[in-house]
Amino acid sequence: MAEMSVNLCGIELCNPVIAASGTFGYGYEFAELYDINMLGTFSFKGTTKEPRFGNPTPRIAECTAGMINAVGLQNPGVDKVISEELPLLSKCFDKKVMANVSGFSIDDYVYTCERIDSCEQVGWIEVNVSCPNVHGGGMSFGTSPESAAEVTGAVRRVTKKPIIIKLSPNVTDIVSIAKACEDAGADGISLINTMLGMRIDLRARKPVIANKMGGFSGSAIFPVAVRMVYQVANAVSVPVVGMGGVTCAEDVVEMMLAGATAVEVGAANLVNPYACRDIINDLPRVMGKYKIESLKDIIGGCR
Amino acid sequence: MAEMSVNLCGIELCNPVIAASGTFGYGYEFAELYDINMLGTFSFKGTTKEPRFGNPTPRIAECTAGMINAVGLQNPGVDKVISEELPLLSKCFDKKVMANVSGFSIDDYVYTCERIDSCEQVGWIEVNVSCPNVHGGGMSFGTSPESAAEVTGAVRRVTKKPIIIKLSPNVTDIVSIAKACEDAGADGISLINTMLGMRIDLRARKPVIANKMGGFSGSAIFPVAVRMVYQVANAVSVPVVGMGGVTCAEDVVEMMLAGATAVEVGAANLVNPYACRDIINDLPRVMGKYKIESLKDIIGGCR
Amino acid sequence: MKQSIFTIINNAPLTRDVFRMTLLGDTSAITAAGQFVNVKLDGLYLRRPISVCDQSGDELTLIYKVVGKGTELMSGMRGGELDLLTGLGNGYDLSKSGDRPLLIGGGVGVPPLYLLAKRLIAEGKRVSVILGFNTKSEMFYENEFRDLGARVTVTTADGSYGVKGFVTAAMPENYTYVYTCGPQPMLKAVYDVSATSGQFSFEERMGCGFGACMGCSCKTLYGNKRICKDGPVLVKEEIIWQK
Amino acid sequence: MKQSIFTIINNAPLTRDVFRMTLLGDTSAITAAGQFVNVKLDGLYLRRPISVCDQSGDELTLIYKVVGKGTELMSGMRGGELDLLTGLGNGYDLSKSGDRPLLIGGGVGVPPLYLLAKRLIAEGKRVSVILGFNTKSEMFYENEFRDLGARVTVTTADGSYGVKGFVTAAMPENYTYVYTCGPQPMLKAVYDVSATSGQFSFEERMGCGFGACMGCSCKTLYGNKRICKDGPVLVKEEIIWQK
Repeated sequence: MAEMSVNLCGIELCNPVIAASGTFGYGYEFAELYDINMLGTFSFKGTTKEPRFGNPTPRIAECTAGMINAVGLQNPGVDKVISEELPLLSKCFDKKVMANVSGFSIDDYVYTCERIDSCEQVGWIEVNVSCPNVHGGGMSFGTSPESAAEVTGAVRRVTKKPIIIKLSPNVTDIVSIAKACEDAGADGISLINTMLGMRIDLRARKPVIANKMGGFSGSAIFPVAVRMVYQVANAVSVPVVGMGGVTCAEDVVEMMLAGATAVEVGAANLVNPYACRDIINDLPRVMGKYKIESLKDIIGGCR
Repeated sequence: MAEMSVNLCGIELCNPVIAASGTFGYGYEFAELYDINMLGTFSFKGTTKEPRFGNPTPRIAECTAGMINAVGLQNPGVDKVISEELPLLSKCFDKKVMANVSGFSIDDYVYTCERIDSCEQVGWIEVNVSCPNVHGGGMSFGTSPESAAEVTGAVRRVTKKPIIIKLSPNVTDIVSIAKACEDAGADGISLINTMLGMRIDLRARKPVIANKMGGFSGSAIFPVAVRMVYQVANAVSVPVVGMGGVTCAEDVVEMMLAGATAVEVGAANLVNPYACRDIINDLPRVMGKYKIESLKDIIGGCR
Repeated sequence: MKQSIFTIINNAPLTRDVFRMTLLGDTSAITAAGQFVNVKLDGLYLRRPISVCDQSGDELTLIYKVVGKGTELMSGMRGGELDLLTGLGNGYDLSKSGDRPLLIGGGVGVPPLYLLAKRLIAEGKRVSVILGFNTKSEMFYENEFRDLGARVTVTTADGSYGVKGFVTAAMPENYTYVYTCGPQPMLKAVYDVSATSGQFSFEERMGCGFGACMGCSCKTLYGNKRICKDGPVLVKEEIIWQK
Repeated sequence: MKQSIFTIINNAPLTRDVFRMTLLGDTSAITAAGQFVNVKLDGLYLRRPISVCDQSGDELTLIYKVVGKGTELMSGMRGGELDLLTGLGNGYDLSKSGDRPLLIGGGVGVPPLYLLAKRLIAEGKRVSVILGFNTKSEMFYENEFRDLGARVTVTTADGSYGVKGFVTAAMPENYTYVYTCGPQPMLKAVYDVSATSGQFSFEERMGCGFGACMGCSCKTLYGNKRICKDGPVLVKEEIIWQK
């Protein structure tokens, strides 16, 4: 009998599959398609202090085995998320949800996490440090150990919920950044966020997306994700949530062997709205094929 | 009539297509398949001061839309390359070849470039700064502007041939590194080298590659390559050679619109040994489709 | 929304680069004219949204123009199966039509109006249709609309057929409501000259096509909307024209 | 080496997971037994190397075991075309055989020995063949070798058929030369017990399969060699066994 449950920062998940932020809305669109309580959990749409429309369109580009998006954190703002989205979610999801939080200044992060700390429904706060720091010359918080640690420390002070820092892969040394976040009080690390990519429209001779560059995701980036998950999981002692191009149950197993305690599924949800359901349903078969009795046993099993 | 010629650092290429180092040997394997004089040129196998066997096998892993290699710069060493490989090449290639040079210390680079400087056949020296610096804690020369500039300056002093620095994409800020190389005397920048990736064998629960991690290449990485070529071409004034996942003539045009003066084709040669020939033969059709009279006109044409 | 496998029973060109594909499958999720399907194609990552031209029973008709890799692949299909997400988008609201609705389509904006006209006529409305094309060789479906019983006017930009000029050159005297679909400049022109309220179907590059990724958002006077989920049809009163 | 399109005329299982595929195409580049082809498969990036089991005229026979995605895809093919690189690798050198060559194959190492046996017998050699398998149900081609006129001994590790034990348990008294192909432990065992010189065919994970990428290099006493180009066949005298 395939034992799929894992424990992420003290909270039990019936399986390691987590729908990734930005590909699952606030859950209820997908609840029309299948019972989302079958998920380990999901990370809701990146939420900021203020409401945001995001970037101009087009925001999407096709790539070989992947896509680029430049949505730009469109969201109704944390207050509306708490007053409107979460009550809607409670109608179709009775598990703890992961709150994905973004900001453009330390104060942004602190305000948003403080507000979310009071939400019973939220089990973990996933802090996206890939956004540009408006007070830091626009460089993303996630590109230096110092600024990533600064965000981590600041949100640590305002919430007792487990904090999972979501790292950007567009860096020279992911390990030093992950360690800095752990030292600053992170309860977990999730990676990888999207890779910075670009496509050009040959007819128009202009970037395909209005924002020029955007976040590259999809199965194409899986090998980079596995590498970084492996590096980080071998360097920190807090749990690692692996993501980046995960498309099938085999990918989930590979991520866990690399060191992931749980695995997020992102872009795949946009191509196959049933991706998470299909992966979870297929996991027992794949576990059998590779003689895995309990997924807990294979976390970091790649030696 | 489609005009395909471009000028790379003062040397005319009949077309911008360059077979990338490590995928084309020293040329003569491919000369058995087609007349390689139809190429713009090619960059020969990464050459070092001493002969190298490289890494243990397995060295290759399959990925979605790409592959990982950890060959580890197997080559006979610069002296044998000059005494044996280049004479063989001269029998089937009458154009200037690009010499790809690697090293593990500044002295390595200097020695190898000094020797190659005397080779009539060599038109350009492409300096691969992605190798680990044994005197620098193993961090790759290409991961900091300082060390990349140090290599550039050192080889600059020992050769009059155009120097093209080949940059690694596994960095936070590719632009600062490219600028540092330009300031240190580089005549051109080529990018991107492979991305660091990893795959795991689910049965063995071990990395597929003996070296654990390796260089990820193939069409999967194209959007990251286009992004970095665009960023660098807009920041430096020397010519940029674009590469990374180029598979078809449309990709060549997209790279040139992003700012590439010439375009290297790498992994595609390993899947289709005729890839470069096929791309060059298809370029006139694609130029017609997008109303391009001369490829020179579209370099950096993406605005 | 429903994901299911359809069988291609026909796929042939209507003009040089406009094709009509007929498929059989579970159409139960298609609830309104003006909705679209999202097509999974081998070798492409994202699905491709194609508006529904007609549906009756388990038969589905799509008309698409070859503009990129996706539609190029589709145009080469001579049978086989397609993985579709069906019933996407809000579609047109028939209840607003009044008794003399005016339907205006431009180029590949024409197809979704076919099912709309069919249903309005079934409800006993007197339907007028303006079909705008660049030139006669690009024209399609004039007779199909006529066979439904609609009053059809064709305009061509170059005057090679029907009324010379854009669709707005053929606006009739009186109509009760406007339904339109086409390139944005045409929509804007219709918006400016139409005397009544109406429903406008918009295009945007989409990620998922079912409201999850926020890839195709636009601002309206009624708030931010996702073209794929809250659209593609917007009512005249809410539209904000960008730049 | 030649790249060309082959037509699949047959593809059926010989055992639970070993399949035989017969194709028609341009085999002109196949010059020696023990060479391999590199197969392009939809959805996979790298080609998959498969040893040549037999070739006559424009007919090519491949025998492969389903071990991963590539061979899984191949096993599902019921016709159609395949893009092959043919004539890869050095293959076996027949001139060294002497008049009583011994051919030793283990598991999927058996297929390349078939064309070798055929050609040696055509040259009038008295060919002995040892075919090693884990168990009877995994056995294949015993009769095919016999029909060529070879003296065939089968060994099974579990004794369920033929001689119990590994191939080395069935070494005959006298033979003039050894040709072998199989898993590395078997090659090593044959290397250790064989009384004559011989040629050993090695496996390695390959990138290109034609000598360009250096993905499959190995060290030999005659210098570094590429299994795909300078191999897969190495002579006994040059072999260096890794750990």
